[in-house]
Amino acid sequence: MNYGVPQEQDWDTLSDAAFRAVVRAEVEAHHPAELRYPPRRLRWAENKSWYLRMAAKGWIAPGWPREYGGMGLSASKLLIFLEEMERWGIARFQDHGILMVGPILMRFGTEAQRRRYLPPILACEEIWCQGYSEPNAGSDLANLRTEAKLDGDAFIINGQKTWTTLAHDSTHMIVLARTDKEAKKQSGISFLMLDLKTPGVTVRPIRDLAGHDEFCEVFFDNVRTPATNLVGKLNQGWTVAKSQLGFERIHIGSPKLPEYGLQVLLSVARARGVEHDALFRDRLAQLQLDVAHLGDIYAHFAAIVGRGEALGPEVSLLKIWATETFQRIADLIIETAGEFGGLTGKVQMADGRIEVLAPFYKARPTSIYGGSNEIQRNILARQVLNLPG
Amino acid sequence: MNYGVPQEQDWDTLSDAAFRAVVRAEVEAHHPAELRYPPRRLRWAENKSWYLRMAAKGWIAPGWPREYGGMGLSASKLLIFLEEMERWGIARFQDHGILMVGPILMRFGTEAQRRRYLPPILACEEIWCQGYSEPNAGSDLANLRTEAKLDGDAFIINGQKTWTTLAHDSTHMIVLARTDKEAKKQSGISFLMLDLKTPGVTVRPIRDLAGHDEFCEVFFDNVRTPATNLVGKLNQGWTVAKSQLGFERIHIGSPKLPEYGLQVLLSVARARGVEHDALFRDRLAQLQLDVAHLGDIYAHFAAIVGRGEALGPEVSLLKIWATETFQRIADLIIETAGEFGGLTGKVQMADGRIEVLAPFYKARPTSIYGGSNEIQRNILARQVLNLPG
Amino acid sequence: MSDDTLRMLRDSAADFATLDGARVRRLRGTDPGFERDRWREMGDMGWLGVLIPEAHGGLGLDLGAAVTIAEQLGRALYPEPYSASAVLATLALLHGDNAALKQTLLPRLASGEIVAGLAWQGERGGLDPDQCSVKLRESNGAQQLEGSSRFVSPAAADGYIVAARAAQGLELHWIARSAPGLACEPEARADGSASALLRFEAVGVSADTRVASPAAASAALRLALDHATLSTSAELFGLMDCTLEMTLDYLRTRVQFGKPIGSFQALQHRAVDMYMQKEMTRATLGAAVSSVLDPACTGEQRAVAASSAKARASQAALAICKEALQMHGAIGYTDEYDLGLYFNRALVLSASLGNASAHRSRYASLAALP
Amino acid sequence: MSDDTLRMLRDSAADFATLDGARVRRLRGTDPGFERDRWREMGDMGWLGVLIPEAHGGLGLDLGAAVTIAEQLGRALYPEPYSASAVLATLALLHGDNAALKQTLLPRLASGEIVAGLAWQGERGGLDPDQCSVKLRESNGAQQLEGSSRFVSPAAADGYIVAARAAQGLELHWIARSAPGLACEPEARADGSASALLRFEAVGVSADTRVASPAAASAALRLALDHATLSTSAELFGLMDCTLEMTLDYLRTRVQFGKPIGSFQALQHRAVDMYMQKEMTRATLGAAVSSVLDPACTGEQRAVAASSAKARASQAALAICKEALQMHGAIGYTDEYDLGLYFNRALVLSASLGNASAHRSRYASLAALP
Repeated sequence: MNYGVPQEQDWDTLSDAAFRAVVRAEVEAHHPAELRYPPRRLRWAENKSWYLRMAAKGWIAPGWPREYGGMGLSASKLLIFLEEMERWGIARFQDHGILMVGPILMRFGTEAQRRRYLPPILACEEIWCQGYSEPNAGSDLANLRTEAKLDGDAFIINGQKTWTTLAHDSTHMIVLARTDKEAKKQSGISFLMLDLKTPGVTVRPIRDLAGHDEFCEVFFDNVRTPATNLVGKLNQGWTVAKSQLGFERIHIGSPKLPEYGLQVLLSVARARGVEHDALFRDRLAQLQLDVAHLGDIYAHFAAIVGRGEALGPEVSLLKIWATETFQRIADLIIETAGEFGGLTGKVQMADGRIEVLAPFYKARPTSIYGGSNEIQRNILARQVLNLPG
Repeated sequence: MNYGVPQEQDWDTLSDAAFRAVVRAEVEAHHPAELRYPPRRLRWAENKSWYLRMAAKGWIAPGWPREYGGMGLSASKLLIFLEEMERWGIARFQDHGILMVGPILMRFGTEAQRRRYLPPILACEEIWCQGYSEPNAGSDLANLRTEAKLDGDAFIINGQKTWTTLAHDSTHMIVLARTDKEAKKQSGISFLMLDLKTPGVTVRPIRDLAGHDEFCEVFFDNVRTPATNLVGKLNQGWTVAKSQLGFERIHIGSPKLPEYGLQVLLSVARARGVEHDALFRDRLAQLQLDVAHLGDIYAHFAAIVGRGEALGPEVSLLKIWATETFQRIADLIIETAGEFGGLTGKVQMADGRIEVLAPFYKARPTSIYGGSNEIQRNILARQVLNLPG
Repeated sequence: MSDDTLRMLRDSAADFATLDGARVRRLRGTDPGFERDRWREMGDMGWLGVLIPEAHGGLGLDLGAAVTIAEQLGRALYPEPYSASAVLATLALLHGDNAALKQTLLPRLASGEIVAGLAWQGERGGLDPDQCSVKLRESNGAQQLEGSSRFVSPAAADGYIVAARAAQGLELHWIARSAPGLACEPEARADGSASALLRFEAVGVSADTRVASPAAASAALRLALDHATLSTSAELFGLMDCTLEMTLDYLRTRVQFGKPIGSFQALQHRAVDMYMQKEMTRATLGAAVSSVLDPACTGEQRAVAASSAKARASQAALAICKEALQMHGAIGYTDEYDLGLYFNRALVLSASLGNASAHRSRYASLAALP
Repeated sequence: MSDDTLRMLRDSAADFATLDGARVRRLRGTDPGFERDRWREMGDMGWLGVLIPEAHGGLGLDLGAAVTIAEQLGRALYPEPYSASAVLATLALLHGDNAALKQTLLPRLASGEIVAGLAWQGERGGLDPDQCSVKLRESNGAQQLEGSSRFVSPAAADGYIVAARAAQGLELHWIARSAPGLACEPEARADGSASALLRFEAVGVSADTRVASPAAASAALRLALDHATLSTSAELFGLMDCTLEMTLDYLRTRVQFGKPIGSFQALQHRAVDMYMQKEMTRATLGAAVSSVLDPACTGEQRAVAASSAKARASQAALAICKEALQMHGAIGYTDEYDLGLYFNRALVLSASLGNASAHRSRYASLAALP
């Protein structure tokens, strides 16, 4: 069957260089300039024009196999594709459908689930968000309290998720819910799909301390989702979810955010006239080294993914290094900005307008979400360094 | 009775300024210039001439009451005395007899013990070292393994101490030994005095990684010390020992070492010609602030001691800040020294000779001895911040 | 000033000024961003007049009293511009040499009837008052201000004391907000308050508006700035103390992996580092205030003391707030939790009147090499 | 070069070069500070000739092979001057333009018969080879070297390749240790080895001693320095990897308060920071070597790669060694425990050929602004 736009091009026939040229030409010709390097997460209304264009071209799912409507890129071409997007400063949309739901359904889903859900993901008609975190189970899924009880042909969900990125832009959610209260820790959890229009669902955006509302709380009050929306086996939801966690960590570990931080840092330094001062250059060089070395180790992990191998727990270091480097850059921005470091929004500095505080705010949650850096350090200590528990 | 040189002068009759002038005059006139700001702990043979002079003047025990042969200084005059010594860069000798044994015997000792032991301490004829640390009980006295068994009129000591400062310059030692193996943690430990010439005692200097030998291991093989050398009650040695720990922590927290570090740092910077560079000045200023603020908080704790009040567990922060500031200074010395940072001993730099690595080596054990900084942080977390165990 | 007076002031400020998060949130982004009624109440309590002589309707106390109040207001995140108006602008006026203006304005400042701002920084900020970019010009026999001044707090003052370069040196002038030729462009700050970019086009001045002549202006301005820098440091201290306390409470009660997270040693040791930064700020702020109160303190020593304290306070407040946020996790990042209010105020106060880096640099240029 | 060759080299170096603490301690402070026999054995293994063409008695391999060996020698704390002689001096000779000298010296370097040093830094150190303070002078028709060079390693080489400023630019000359007019003043380094301060007084040179003419000298010197910088970084990597492993073992086994200290979370998290520094060093060193091996790599790119790796390696090694010492407590500070050997070698290697700060500064001057 066709899940999306028929994929007629076999990209593998192109050389890497030729493929890069194709992607770059598309991006430079059609991506709206005003959307490059946005200082905050964009809302769907803001970037949908670009992504609907990508969907129409059949470019929305570069990593999916061609038989499922993806571009079927090899690992090395996928990296090139992502590099070109990052190089041009193109922001992600709410792409959990592409990045998580699709691969999970291909691996754990039934054929019926794939036929029902993959096409609207490829068409960007259904937008998915991820319901893992809860008020008392951020970094610690063992504390997950959202419950689902099988009642005839449906699960009845009660509970609450939080820290859910862009739930208010989403039509569907993947929900981790406890289906066996006796089981300990990660067992007893199931992986469910949920239409957010179902009665009993309340989505409430959380205003954050930067004044944005990219995160939401989602409440479930006797919400019914069909039993056919269970992915994988009952009580085996953690197995399903964790299959994509390595990917999430490598994504958070990309040098993209630190590089954006360096751009802002340099704009601020230029506006302050200190970009050539010895003191600034030394501190900048340290951060440039931190980012360059992040690039080196990112390439190492990306190569593992590229070879189709599984990422080990070592990848946690990538997340820690990327997020803490970004935070150090944001710190230097504030310090370099002087009095401008207290001003919010776009600030007139010299002859330009710079959102000085944006990297600082953006950097803060990166060390919290996706498993806090404390959790990542625990993982490395126990699983990589074999330190005793 | 007379314990030492009769103390005829009542220092309290002098104003603080007059007293400071007297001390300064003595120091500047008589302290050997080559002993100022030594880069390592001096041996007794090196600084005994100065301290024997102090003993002969009756100035060896500034803090002891006059009736015991001390100068009987008030708290504020004692601070002035110490400030003048530090200002002139006068190194401590192996002064545990003055700083610990004397005060402990005055508080916990018998009159016979005081008559026997105080006079030779005042005359610098008997030099004391402190036997607390053991190979498996550095920061954790609960693990103390050295044992003492009462056998007739003597205790028989077996075991090992380590990290004992200048034991090879000492004639006597205060030994914490386990006298009740059933008791837990700090109970069951007794406080004993020991003549190091007693058969069965072996003192072995430890060469450290800087090539010095200021620390020793001391082994006890059926060593007999008279039962009359028990200070305080049997099994109550921890009570005796801890009465002086607050003093030790405020001493380690003095700005003396960081200030010495700043001196070396500036010499190195001048020899490298970077003392006015913006980059160096910024990093120096941060360290100068760290040292100045150490001085502020040291004054705060010293004032508590000056009022005769007990130091709370908060004083641990002084030790952490002082030692870690010293270490940061030592780091910048190495960094500023460039290729000279790999050379040991006195190094010809520009037109002077500087012991570049001395502060770096000297700074290392400061965060280990006297209760490691990890232990100090545990104390602060539990006892000051009331965080749960 | 006796210890009793200080204790009374602190207690009254602590009682009166408690955190009202709803009020702080409500006032964000509004004009003027604070409450006139509250300001007058602060006047009634005597706080606005602590530095004003009794003859002018104040309490005639000193910097020790001002920092005591500032610390409590920092705890409560008061958006009312205490350091900006009751310390900075008030001291510039008080140490100027226009008796008539003092007579008119000081009692109104003390009572809370009016709010004043001080305009001294150029469009790029910076700590040197001689770099102000407002000029005094003679035009057809009339004297006029020309130029601009930025980071003026509060944006919506009733009037501004403006530092201007004249032929003979610096002068200070009192300019009402409604003065013809004055344009006030508010700029939003991270905590929801605003500072102003003031533009002066032929704003008329005279001997009557002159708060300080060249003989007095520079010294008055520098004294006022150093005092306000210490008062701001005290606000930062109050703020960081509360942030730490809030975080410790959270560590004691929040359970993960079956234990309060405050029992995890890595968090304990980081909490100790926060505590140390806070205590270092307390110690150095206390020492700086004592040294400024010493009658023998020179202007340079005062500047060293102020820079030393502000460098530490700004650095410590940011470090503590960032760690507090990390330890709170997701909840701390939401606007409905009070931590964000402390965090955003810390951003504003640490940047205001010179951030840690600027004060470290001033300290480096003033302090003797070791 | 195939992966198999690399693996074989690594395995043979790892087997042969294991830490012998007694030997390392015994050689400290001695002259020459390493063992001639061991050096010849290293020659027999082919290690000293990895960069020397087969025609000259070497293996004709590349930087990848050299760093592989250097890493293993770093693990074993070999006092033999591998990076100084077999990389730095050897490459300077090889990329010079004196075929006769290559013919004579390269086989003897490859076999381990001789040890060579490179004298290029002035008395103050620094990374710019053009700043060397030895000059080539003409005196009565004879050419002579005058001046001094410092930080020359090993102090006790059989001969030195000396960078000297001549009228037409830089030249390199081969000067035997016994050359009249050459004085060699050893300076003790932290690890018990010595570098030399060489003084040249009318040391005679000629076309025969000229390793590189002005046409080749600067490029040969820079290439040799960048390669040796990477080789030294690899030694540092090996050293820090062992130091971390030793520390992790200690954390797993040393018991305090009834538990292995490695179970305390604060130490765990700090151990993770050590691990991250080590892994970052590995990644950037690998990337730097690849980039230098790329035939398209320019001299400037090579310098950026070398500085990037050395800055990280020096910083990481010192950070890891300091933390290792803190975690070991008293025992680690004693000379009889091997940790001190790693610690002192880290001090020497991190300072040698430019410390982190110097390479960060060179990186800043070469790398593009972001």
